[in-house]
Amino acid sequence: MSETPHRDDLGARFGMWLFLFTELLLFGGLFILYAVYLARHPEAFARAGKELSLPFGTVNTVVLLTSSLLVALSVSALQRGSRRLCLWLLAGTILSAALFMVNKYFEWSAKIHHGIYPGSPEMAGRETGEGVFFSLYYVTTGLHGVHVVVGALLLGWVFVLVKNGRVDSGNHVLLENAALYWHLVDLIWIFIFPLYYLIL
Amino acid sequence: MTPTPDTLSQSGDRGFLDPAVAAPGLFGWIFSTDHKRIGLLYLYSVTAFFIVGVLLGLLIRLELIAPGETIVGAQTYNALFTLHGVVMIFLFIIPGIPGAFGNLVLPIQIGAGDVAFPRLNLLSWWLYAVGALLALGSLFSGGGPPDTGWTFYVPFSVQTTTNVSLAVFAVFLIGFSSILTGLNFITTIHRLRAPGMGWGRLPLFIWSLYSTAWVQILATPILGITLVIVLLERLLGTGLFDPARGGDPIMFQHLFWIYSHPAVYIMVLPAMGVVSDIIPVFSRKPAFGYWAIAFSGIAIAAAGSLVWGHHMFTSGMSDMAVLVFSLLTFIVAIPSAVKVFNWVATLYKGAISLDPPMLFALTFVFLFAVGGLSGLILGSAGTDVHVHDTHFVVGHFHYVMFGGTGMAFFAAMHYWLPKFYGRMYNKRIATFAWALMFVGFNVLYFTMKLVGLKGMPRRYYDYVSEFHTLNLISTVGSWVLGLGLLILFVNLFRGLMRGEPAGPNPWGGASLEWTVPSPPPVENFPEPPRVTHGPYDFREAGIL
Amino acid sequence: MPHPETPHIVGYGTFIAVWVLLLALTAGTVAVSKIELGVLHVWAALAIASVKSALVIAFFMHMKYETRLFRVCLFATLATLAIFIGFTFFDVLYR
Amino acid sequence: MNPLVAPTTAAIDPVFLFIFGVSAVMLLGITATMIIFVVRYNRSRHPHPTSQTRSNIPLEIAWTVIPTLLVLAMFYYGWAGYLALRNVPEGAMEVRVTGRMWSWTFEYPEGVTAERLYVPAGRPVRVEIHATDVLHSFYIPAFRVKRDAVPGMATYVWFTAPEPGSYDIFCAEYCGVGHAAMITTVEALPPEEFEAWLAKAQGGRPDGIELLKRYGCLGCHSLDGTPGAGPTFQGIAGRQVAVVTGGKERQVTADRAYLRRSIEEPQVDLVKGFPPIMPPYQGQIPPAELEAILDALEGKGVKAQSPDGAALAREKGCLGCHSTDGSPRVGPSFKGIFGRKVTLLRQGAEETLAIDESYLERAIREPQADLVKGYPPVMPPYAELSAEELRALLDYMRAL
Ligand code: HEA
Ligand code: HEA
Ligand code: CUA
Ligand SMILES: [Cu+2]
Repeated sequence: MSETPHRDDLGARFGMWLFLFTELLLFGGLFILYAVYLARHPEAFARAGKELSLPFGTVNTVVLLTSSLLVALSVSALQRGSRRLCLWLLAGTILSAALFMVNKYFEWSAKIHHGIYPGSPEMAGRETGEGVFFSLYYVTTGLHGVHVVVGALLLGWVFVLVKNGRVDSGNHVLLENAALYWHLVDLIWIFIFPLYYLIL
Repeated sequence: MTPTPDTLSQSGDRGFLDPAVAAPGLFGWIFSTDHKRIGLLYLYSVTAFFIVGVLLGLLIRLELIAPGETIVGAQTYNALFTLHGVVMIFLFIIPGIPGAFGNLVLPIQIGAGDVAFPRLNLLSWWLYAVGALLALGSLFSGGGPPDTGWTFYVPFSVQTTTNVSLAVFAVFLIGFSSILTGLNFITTIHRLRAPGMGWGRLPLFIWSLYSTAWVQILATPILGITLVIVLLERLLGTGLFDPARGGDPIMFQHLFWIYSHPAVYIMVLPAMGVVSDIIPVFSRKPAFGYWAIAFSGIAIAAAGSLVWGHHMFTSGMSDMAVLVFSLLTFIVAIPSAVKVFNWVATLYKGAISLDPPMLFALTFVFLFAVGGLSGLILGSAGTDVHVHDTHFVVGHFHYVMFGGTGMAFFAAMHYWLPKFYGRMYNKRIATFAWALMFVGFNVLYFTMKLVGLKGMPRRYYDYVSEFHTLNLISTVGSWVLGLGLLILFVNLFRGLMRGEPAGPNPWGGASLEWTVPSPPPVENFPEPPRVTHGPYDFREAGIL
Repeated sequence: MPHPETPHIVGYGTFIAVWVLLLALTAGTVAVSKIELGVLHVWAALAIASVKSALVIAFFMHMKYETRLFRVCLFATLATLAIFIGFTFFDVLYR
Repeated sequence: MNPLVAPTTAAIDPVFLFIFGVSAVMLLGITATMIIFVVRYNRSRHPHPTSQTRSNIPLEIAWTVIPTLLVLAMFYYGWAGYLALRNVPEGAMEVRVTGRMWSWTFEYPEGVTAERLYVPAGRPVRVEIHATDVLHSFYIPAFRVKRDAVPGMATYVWFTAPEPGSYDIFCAEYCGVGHAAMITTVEALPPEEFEAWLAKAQGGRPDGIELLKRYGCLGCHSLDGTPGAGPTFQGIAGRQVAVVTGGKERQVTADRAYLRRSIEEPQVDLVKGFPPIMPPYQGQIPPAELEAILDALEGKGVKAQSPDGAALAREKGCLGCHSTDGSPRVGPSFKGIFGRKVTLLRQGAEETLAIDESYLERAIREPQADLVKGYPPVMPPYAELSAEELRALLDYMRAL
């Protein structure tokens, strides 16, 4: 494949940021809906929000924040030339991602087990605002979950590249970009957490 | 696969088109990361879909030639205009100028070897191609061709049993492709300008692509998420737009138009860029009000993101929102007016030649003005109530989209394709085709506005008899337009394949693309150019 | 023309300090959610979330060390999103 | 202003004229300038540009400011026009319209329903718009009014028909295969004719017993002789009643005049043995309904007729897709439908059967279950039809 002759790390990071902007607006669409429906059914949202498991949410917040720290550290580590440390930190990040998804799995299955999912007989009997809340909850956390998986795959790929030396202390923009993507996943969760788990 | 300087010199005057510079056969195209080859890929696919859309338009007009069922029944008609709209909007006009001409000329105009992310660029085309095939596939699979209109309004789009899900998914992919193109262009413009290519020396086409790209990046994701929700509504019944379950169907319209209004500026801004580039060249005069044109593009992009509600004046939205969106809609018309005045002023005391590109560019100005001024009727709340969802709106958007962007697309074809094929078409035949199209166009679409004023709703396959005469005239106009189009394409095709050699600078342009051979070599410039004058400094470029 | 750049390397200590701060803020939001604040509550939660995300963006995502262009673009994006949400409320609040 | 133009039209048309006028001037100006420049400075006549001017700030300001003022004026007139469409005059008559796939139904407060919008000419009408399934849009071109019908939400338009006549109503929001057939009319009648129409439409239509229930009469008065807070209605007409009128006791025969007075002004004659608690209904019950109630009390109350299949087929929009003359349209024709052989797609497999009642019932109530080969799967389900309505529809099809 023909590549541009020079390397432009700043350009690559800038491109990644632009991509993150589109991701922000992708979730932005859901936040618009959230805002509107919260304004319309405040009580129902508060009631339904209480049913989400605060421990699960808090643990997952801590897991994601920590993973964000690990991947940020891994960038610094690679820049300083400590490849082994970088690999360990990356492994830690991916492990956190897995942990997050396992948590999410249990959380979702508990909800579904209680008959809380779109179109369930249980939801049919409740006030409509609660149904909207849970539908939004599933769509938002579902989309976020997809991003967690994609981010983890991306980090896994970069892990391999770091391991076989294709990404190193002199050429680390791929790692930086993967890390940026991962931070975005964290960033979105920072808003999901209070809006869904801590509401009123 | 990187061409060595060696293979280049052998490739001679066929430049990037030489089969020797790429993988053999089709693969040399569909896997090439050369921005020019990707540009041509876009050109071919976009033109192909334009022809598909045009044939669908012809069928629509035939059905409307008389009241009652003429050639197709209601259900087929609904599929026809849905497809016509989806193909024209998502497969032709949105990717059209940026995908084809943006890719072809953007890197050369700023003195770069390629875009910032060539492989991502190829991925954009692939997403577009797969999305387009899926969209066509929705015709032949599942519950039959989608019948929602290109606007996919809920609750109908959630309830209908036709193949909406696949079509929606296809549009999602194409949206993603559009985002990647925008991202690529912004980065390229920021990072890859040649030495001396300051912001003030960017051709206005680049400025327009730049403002377009921001709209693509910031608005398209909203369409993406909206379509995902429609899919989930259909597949899982999430109920987010279902009033019976606490949702609100009007929220769909907000989300849809938050994208789709800015999208009309994605369609027209690059077209304005083309025109801003062509008029100075054929007048031998610098663009009048360079900065006014450049910044009004940004202003359109910015203000255009604030007016989406004007599609919803009768939707049941609050009157307060009607007030705000109507006011802002009028504000967004001002930068367009500024552009028009600057274009006209550029002509003043020039040395004007009416070669086909110029003819199409000036036609753009006229037809866009007609369409844009009818947009003012739509932006005014009181009058929009009457003409909303009538053929007046259909007339409006064909004037701005076909008369505007479509004509600019033809202008760009006649302006830049000789550069990329190295051959010239027959200018007299092109002028003749233009004349037919100009007449046909106005007969076709002006009558549509009239019949809309009389109250004929859109998306009607059958209508009351008082609308008959105007519809008949309109259909006849479509034949004249179609004939002109046919001649235009045949003439271009013949010229580009077998015409006279065009030479590097057939029109006397002063921007960078005219300094390289036609067709340009793979790496565009043997060594990075130093830019010493602006894109319209004809004197400094030695043209005058 | 892009110049070869020397990356700005952020120290481990900075990152860890930011992380501690983030955890503290998380504890903060959970605590605040227990207090009765009514509607203010959503705003309080959003304010804390904004501070947290500012920290993540500035340090973890190196925004503090990038050129001004990055910040301008980020601002434009956030402003756009804010407008999309805000303008929708011209309908929702007055219907 | 011309009295024969609807007020809404009179509010909007000048705005059209204003914007068109400004636009025409601008367009002609720009086009003429363009043409003059192209001719005057054509390269054949003017081979070298005589100016290389790049900008002119005063000009730029002028052509920013002037359009701004023009569009602000347009905005203002447009908004004023819009307000005229939104502010309903006092005393407007109320009609409720419901859009469904693919027909409109109008309901009057008097309990009358109709497929056309009958209105008295010259009187403002406020139409409250509802939808049952998807979006529709209620559009009367002649009066320049339009508003979407949104499920789960009430919207409205108002208009005054200036003179008797018939005006088109279209559905302007795309709603599926019958969208173009979702047409009806405003029938503006002279006021007296309108009253007559209303009375006729009510003629027997409002079921007196139904009305007694609706107005809450049956809370105190029984129909079967059981005593309540008020005298029973059973055999009330012609009964001898002891009443206290102005403090004096007397015997009266419960004739129509007496009954009417007891409903409108119950405090005039108080029936002995019952507490004087009945509220007066004067002015609360429209005359036609009052007559229906009196008819019912007198025992000749006309029961609502069994539903009319032909009317139903029209009202529910069936005829938008199904013909009555054997020609296939969007859906199979109704004519000769009984016994016809159809090929169905059931869970992907084809199956042929002869059409009978049970099949038709299913095809109407849950059309997605069996798809008829050769027709698009677009029919909406009509699960809400009552058994009698369904029967009437089937009888109507059989009789075609
Ligand atoms: C290329 C695409 C394009 C462009 C550029 C525009 C440009 C504009 N559009 Fe258009 N529009 C569409 C494509 C486009 N539109 C489509 C596709 C739809 C229908 C969607 C659907 O429902 O399917 C639509 C529908 C639409 C509506 C909704 C109608 C309805 O459904 O009821 C409205 C309402 O305000 C509107 C307004 C405008 C305005 C004010 C402009 C302005 O930007 C125009 C500005 C231009 C000028 C004003 C002319 C040039 C200036 C002069 C000649 C100088 C003199 C000027 C002044 C004095 C001001 N458009
Ligand atoms: C760029 C966008 C674009 C373009 C170029 C066109 C081009 C055309 N459109 Fe387009 N149209 C849309 C975008 C576009 N359209 C959109 C977005 C909608 C809304 C869809 C919706 O409601 O969801 C729409 C809807 C729409 C309608 C409204 C349908 C309805 O609401 O009921 C009609 C009706 O006439 C129509 C007609 C045409 C015609 C006749 C052409 C002409 O281009 C066609 C000219 C060509 C021909 C007439 C045939 C070609 C002929 C030859 C090649 C050979 C010569 C032939 C002869 C001599 C016969 N279009
Ligand atoms: Cu109902 Cu269109
Ligand atoms: Cu718009």
